[in-house]
Amino acid sequence: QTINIGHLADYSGGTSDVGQPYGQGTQDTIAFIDANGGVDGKTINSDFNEYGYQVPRALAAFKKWVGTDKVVAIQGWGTADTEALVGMVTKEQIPYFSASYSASLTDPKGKVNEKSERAAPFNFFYGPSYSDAARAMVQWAADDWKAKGKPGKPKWVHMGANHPYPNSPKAAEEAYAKELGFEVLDPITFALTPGDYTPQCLTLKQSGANYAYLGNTAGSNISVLKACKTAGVDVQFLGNVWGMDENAMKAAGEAANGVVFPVRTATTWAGDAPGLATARAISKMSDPSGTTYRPVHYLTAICTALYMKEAMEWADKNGGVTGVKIRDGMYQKKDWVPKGMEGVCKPSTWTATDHRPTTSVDLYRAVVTGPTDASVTELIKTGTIKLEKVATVDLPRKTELQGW
Amino acid sequence: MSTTSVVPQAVADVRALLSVENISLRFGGLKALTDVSFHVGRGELFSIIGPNGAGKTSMLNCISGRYTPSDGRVVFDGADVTRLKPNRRAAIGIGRTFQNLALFSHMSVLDNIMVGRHHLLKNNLFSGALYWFGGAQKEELEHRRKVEEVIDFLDIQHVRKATAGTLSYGLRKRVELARAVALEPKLILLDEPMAGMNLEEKEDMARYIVDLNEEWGMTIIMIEHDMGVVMDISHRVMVLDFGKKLVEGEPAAVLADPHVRKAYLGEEDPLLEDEPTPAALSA
Amino acid sequence: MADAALKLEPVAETGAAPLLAVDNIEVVYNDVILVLRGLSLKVPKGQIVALLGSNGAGKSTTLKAISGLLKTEDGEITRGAVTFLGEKINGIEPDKIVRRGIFQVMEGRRIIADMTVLENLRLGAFTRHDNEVKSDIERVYEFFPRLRERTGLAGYLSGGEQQMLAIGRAMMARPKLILMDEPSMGLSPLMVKEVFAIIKKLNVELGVTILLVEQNARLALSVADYGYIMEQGKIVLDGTAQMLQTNEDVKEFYLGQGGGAERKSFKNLKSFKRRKRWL
Amino acid sequence: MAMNTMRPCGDYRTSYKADQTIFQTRLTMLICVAAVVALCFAPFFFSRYVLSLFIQIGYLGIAALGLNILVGFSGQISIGHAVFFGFGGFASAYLADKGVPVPIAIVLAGLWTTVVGLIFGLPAARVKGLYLAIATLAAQFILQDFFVRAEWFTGGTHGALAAPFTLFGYDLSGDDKYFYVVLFFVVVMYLGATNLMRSRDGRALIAVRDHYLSAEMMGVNLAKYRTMAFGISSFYAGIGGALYAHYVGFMSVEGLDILFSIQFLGMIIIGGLGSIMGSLMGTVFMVLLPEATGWLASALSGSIIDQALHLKSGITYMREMLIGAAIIMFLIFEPDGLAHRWRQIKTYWKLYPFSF
Amino acid sequence: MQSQLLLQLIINGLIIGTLYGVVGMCFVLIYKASQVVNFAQGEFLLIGAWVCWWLLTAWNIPFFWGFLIAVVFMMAFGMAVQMVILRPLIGEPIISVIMVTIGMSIFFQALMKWMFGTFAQPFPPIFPVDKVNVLGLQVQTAYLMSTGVSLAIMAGFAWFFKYSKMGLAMRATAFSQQVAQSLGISVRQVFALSWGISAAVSAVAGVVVGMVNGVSSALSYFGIKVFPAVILGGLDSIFGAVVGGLIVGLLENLGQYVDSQYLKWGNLYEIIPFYVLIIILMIKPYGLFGTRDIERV
Ligand SMILES: Nc1ncnc2c1ncn2[C@@H]1O[C@H](COP(=O)(O)OP(=O)(O)OP(=O)(O)O)[C@@H](O)[C@H]1O
Ligand SMILES: Nc1ncnc2c1ncn2[C@@H]1O[C@H](COP(=O)(O)OP(=O)(O)OP(=O)(O)O)[C@@H](O)[C@H]1O
Ligand SMILES: CC(C)C[C@H](N)C(=O)O
Ligand SMILES: [Mg+2]
Ligand SMILES: [Mg+2]
Repeated sequence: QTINIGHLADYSGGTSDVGQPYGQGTQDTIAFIDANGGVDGKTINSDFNEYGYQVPRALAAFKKWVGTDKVVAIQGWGTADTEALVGMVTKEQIPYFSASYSASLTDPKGKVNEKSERAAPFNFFYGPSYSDAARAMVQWAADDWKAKGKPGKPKWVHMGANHPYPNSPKAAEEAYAKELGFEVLDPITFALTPGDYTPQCLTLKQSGANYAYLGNTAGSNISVLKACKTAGVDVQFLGNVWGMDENAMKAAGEAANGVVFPVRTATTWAGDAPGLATARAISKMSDPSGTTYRPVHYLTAICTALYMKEAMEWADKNGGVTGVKIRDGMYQKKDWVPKGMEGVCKPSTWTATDHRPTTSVDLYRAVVTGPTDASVTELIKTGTIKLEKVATVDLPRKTELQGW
Repeated sequence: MSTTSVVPQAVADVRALLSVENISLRFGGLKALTDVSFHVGRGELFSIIGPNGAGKTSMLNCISGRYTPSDGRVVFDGADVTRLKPNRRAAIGIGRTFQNLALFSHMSVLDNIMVGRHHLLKNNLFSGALYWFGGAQKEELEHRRKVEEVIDFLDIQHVRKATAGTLSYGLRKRVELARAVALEPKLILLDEPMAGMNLEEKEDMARYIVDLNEEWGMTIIMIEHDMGVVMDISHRVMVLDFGKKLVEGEPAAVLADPHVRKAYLGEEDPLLEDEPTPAALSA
Repeated sequence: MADAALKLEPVAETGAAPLLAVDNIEVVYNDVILVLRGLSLKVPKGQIVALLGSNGAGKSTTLKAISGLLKTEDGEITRGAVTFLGEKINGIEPDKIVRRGIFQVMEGRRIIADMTVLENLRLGAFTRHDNEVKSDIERVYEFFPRLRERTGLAGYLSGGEQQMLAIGRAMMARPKLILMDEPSMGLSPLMVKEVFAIIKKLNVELGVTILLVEQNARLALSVADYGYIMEQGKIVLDGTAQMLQTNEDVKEFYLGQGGGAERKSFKNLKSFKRRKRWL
Repeated sequence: MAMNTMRPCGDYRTSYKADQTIFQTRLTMLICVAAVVALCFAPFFFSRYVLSLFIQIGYLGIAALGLNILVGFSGQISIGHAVFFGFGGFASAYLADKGVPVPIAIVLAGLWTTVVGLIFGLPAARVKGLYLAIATLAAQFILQDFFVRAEWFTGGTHGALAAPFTLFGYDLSGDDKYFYVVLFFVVVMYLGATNLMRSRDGRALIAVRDHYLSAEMMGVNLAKYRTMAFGISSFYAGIGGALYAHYVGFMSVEGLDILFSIQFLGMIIIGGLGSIMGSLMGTVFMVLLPEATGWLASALSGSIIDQALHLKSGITYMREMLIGAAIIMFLIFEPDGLAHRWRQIKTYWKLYPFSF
Repeated sequence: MQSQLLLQLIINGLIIGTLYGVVGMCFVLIYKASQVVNFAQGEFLLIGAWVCWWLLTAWNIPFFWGFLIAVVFMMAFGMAVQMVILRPLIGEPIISVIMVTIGMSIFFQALMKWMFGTFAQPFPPIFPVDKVNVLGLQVQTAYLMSTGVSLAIMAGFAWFFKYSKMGLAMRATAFSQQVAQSLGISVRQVFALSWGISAAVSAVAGVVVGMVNGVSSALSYFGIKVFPAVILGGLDSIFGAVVGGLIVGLLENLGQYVDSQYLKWGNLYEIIPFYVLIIILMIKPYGLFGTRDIERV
């Protein structure tokens, strides 16, 4: 007996730099599940679809899955396609686990507060929402400012392209910064592609900002970090979950040193959590030698896939593996970590009224201490690049803050 | 430069269909036309001749609106059209053909000619798209009938549906003429209609032009290098040289003018223009 | 009437093989439109050969088939051979054909509109590597003094000036064989005479062989040594220039002297369609 | 000369009306009508996946036709078609949100887009060729920026919900039903374009493309028709976009990028510039190409070839490369587009066996 | 402080502008020879950058030699692309050729991802100092180097088109392939040469951008970024491409200034070149230095 699911990934399109490790994580995990007894004996049959980050292709894939393959769940990817499919997913009652952490996907009923736009009852993700992660960084920045004993009001600035993904947390982050006594400066825009961002850095320098949030993906963030380093900007940069990782640190080199950003899992590949053993076993599915270093996105993908698997197990025991049952399966446990992933996946809770898995955010600092022209695996081994945990920020789980 | 009017201006200016008054045209430093005036009466077949680069085509361009003269006026049918846009001039009755073919080469011959009727048709975007319902079909068919008359007249029935770009040169010239005639113009400007044709075809073309003039009642201005044709069919001839008007008058008189013979014909007997002298060949 | 019967005189057999021989070629446009149906002709070295025919007969197509430019118009030689200096040249790239010494002056002049006259002339000499280009340019200017004065872009030249430039450009290439497509088109009577004089001069003084396509049959035959008349993709009549000039049919349909010696007036022609006798 | 008319023997026209038909022969007409009728039964035979591909081909095909009217018929290249598609989607979503019934909203959205298209078409009165093409690139960037800013209209970066398609209270939003909606629009829009091209304004457009100077002197107002082409093209794009919005139920600025615009160009170039049916053929090609390569890739992955060559994730890259290569190969062998080959085949059969 | 900022922005604009100018010239070169707008130009940058990166990191070749090999390789690559892919299309509609370049862009984008992965990779440090002070602005050494190289390339191009017979032949080919062939110009050679040079020069730009930002497939976006520059200057003018590049570079920087100080739009820097582009085209429909089409009947 098999369980059909769909898997949407971007290996060749605009977000392939992070899409590749994330997608690999999902593929490996599914393969691992199947190799280890499946879901109570049922194998998961995943239809892999590389869609190049193009909405029409995602749409076609979705139609194939509901029409032909009769999938019961989907592992999705980007914001554009996830948003475009919310309506259809709801209609077809297919749980959709994506890598878009937009807070607008966390409101299953719709309109919990006036800022929440629409209901997304079948959308799930693992990790803090973009908004909550940004709020956590605001919180950390406020504490940091106090701890350093600097005088006056700290200045906060949002940087990023004027696009759905970078903008997603903007309102939340700026509102929270104001609340915590920051002076919020005019946002600084830079495109999603690498380029020369010296003018932005000069503006940033002149504005006297103390904390700058980088909302873009890694490629363009690297350009900004480098340009700002050259221009001699003295700002604490804060990155988005997709804006910084081990590969980006390597590419940005010392310019990335000091950037603080959220990590969705409780550890990195270099850690020593018990659950990493399982993760390494999963990694062997595509890397038999077991030597490759896996970036944070890979671990996140493992967690996401395993939550889905356990929800399927519940569904199987409670009336059959259907979309609705899998969704209900997601609601069964509180502060839940998939089996074997202790210390890797952060305890998460989904309820019928709140799809924020967690509001506790781990912040790490990128530490780069030398030239980065070796491979990531080596750089980590030699300690040239390191991820240092700086804080865990526990945000209050308020309904006012849900959905935006 | 003295402008010898060989015949007294028989046609009074008021009755003239077209009056070109003191036109000058400059391209940067080059004076393509200098102070040229002439009148063309209704029903006249008027020819412009002159050496290459004399400004003949430029003159037609001023009349049809492609160029705006730097000085002077063009009065057509009682109205000053000097600054009128070319497409408006088509609508008030000036049609033309071109020296270097200017057909719509990817369209069928039929469609090419139908474009000529553009200003006579009323159907638009909406009625056109609705075709069967907005009266467009009826109108198109009516005009198709008119176009067929032109096609019959010019004897191009057999290539109606052919793509204009694949036709041979001579046929294309004829299609161009058809397109201009379809406009139902009062004045038709022909820029070297016989160029590139053999004798037989020239004869046909001359026939069409004469018929247009005599039977269809169109006023015609023609540029042509074939003196035989010019001599035989035009009522009056004007000679341009270096952008200036040299002479104007009845064909025989113009060709007898010594200036013309020298500058244009090379001092040969105009009637024997296509008989090369041994002297010219062995020069 | 059989074709052979129309041969007025055998091709001037000068003993040597002709410079150019077109042998029974068939040309098709766009894979479907058959234009030349087994056309053959010969151009002996040092001669001017005229190719006459009505519009659409395929004269330009013949020239393009020789120069290889057919390809750029979706045309193709599907049968037969074109031989130049004893070697088959159909199928080779047009630029290589130019290098072998065949230069075509295309119908409609085709000068490069966005270059100056001088640049156009220099390009005519593109295939040459000697250092007489400058003096050749001077010679072109001597032939066509008008061109010297035109310093702007060639696209702004008048029709006749462009024709001069096109011929001048061919002179610059110093080819063995010039294929000339309607050189008199659009020229004033004076200029036509000059151009034909120049064609003759090119032939006599520089020894250039010329294949001349021309509507002005009288003029063409007056400079040519030999002539071909084609209709609908086939040669229907050929002979020496003198013989063609005296042929009754040619006289009537190409020279305009049918019947009497008096030229008919264009004004009083009857508009009935005549049939050519050889069709 | 008779071959130029290329009509089969025995096919006589006795009136101009008969000669002016859309279809050159009765057979082609029958084939087309039969195809539409057959399509009407498609929902009974095909899976939803196939239907969704049809639907995609439908709304993209409408927009592609619009672009073809601009590029193929009026000779002006646009590299910003996607934003007009997007504008139609947003406009329709907005109107439907304000209570306008969806079918009407779609048409109104088309008209709004027309206005926007006309505005961005204004430079066309002066600017030509590739210069104009790049000026449309400006439309691409400026409108994309507008979508993000105009929150009242587009929902800003959050995007806008688009109401499902209902007709007289009857819900037509499932693939099997929406299919008919799209089919209806496709038929109407394609017939409209065909009619346009055989009447006054359409001819004027083509004339402007082929030789604008002589067109002007034949009485065609250049500025008007150049700009109008942008209007018509945007109308089609707008309708296509609106159909998309109500199909998906959501409209977001993401995805309306230059790549999407380029894809539209691909559709019409591959289909055949200046060919109405070509627009549809090209759309079919561009929609099915990634799907086809996808089938190939999934057939290949895990196979012996995969294992032997250690392709793994390489397969996904090979698939993309295949898409690129297919486009290249296609154009090398068929540079005039699908419609051209289709015409050649038709000509061949009509003249058969006298092909010359 | 503000005037200081303005000055620095202007300097930066000029430096980046020369880089745009060089990439712009690559466009113009291909356009001049074949009227083709090359949408795969960005991929040429990318391939050049990857090749150089690979030589430097995998083979530890000194930068100078690695750079040189990469440029020569790209020259050969450009010619090969022309021969294999574009040659069969000689004489076919230009728009189809443009579409083929789009196909090439898709193809090479994927190929590069396959060969070199999807992550951005840094160049090993090349210059002893990584920044230099120019009138108060800290400038990356790589950018300074590119400015120098760019100026040299620009001079070379100017000479080529003005004086060499090949330059003339390219212009003839652009005007009409048929006419060019009738003059004995080998259209194939002209194309091969123009693609070769264009690819080689692109590689220079690719390496520079790669040195600054790291090499990643997103680098190919540079190809589209220079469109406004090329059009501003006039599609067929080498000089225009340079001027257009400088203008766009300046506009971006000044746009950022105006935006941050007064307008507060956020992304003026990104779209201002396009607004200016439309305005300039309305005044000068062939850009600043483009040749007008000859409109005669
Ligand atoms: N648009 C233009 N720009 C610059 N010069 C021009 C333009 N149009 C014409 N000329 C010049 O004006 C002069 C007259 O040209 P025109 O075409 O009127 O001559 P023409 O009398 O028709 O000659 P032909 O008999 O050879 O056709 C020529 O020297 C030509 O170079
Ligand atoms: N590119 C083409 N595609 C299709 N048919 C063509 C093409 N070029 C020419 N033809 C056809 O080939 C035939 C011969 O044309 P060609 O140009 O060789 O005639 P020609 O003898 O030079 O006539 P003219 O005296 O008018 O120049 C004509 O019927 C024409 O329609
Ligand atoms: C890098 C991306 C996966 C980030 C985000 N999920 C998006 O698509 O927009
Ligand atoms: Mg003229
Ligand atoms: Mg000809």
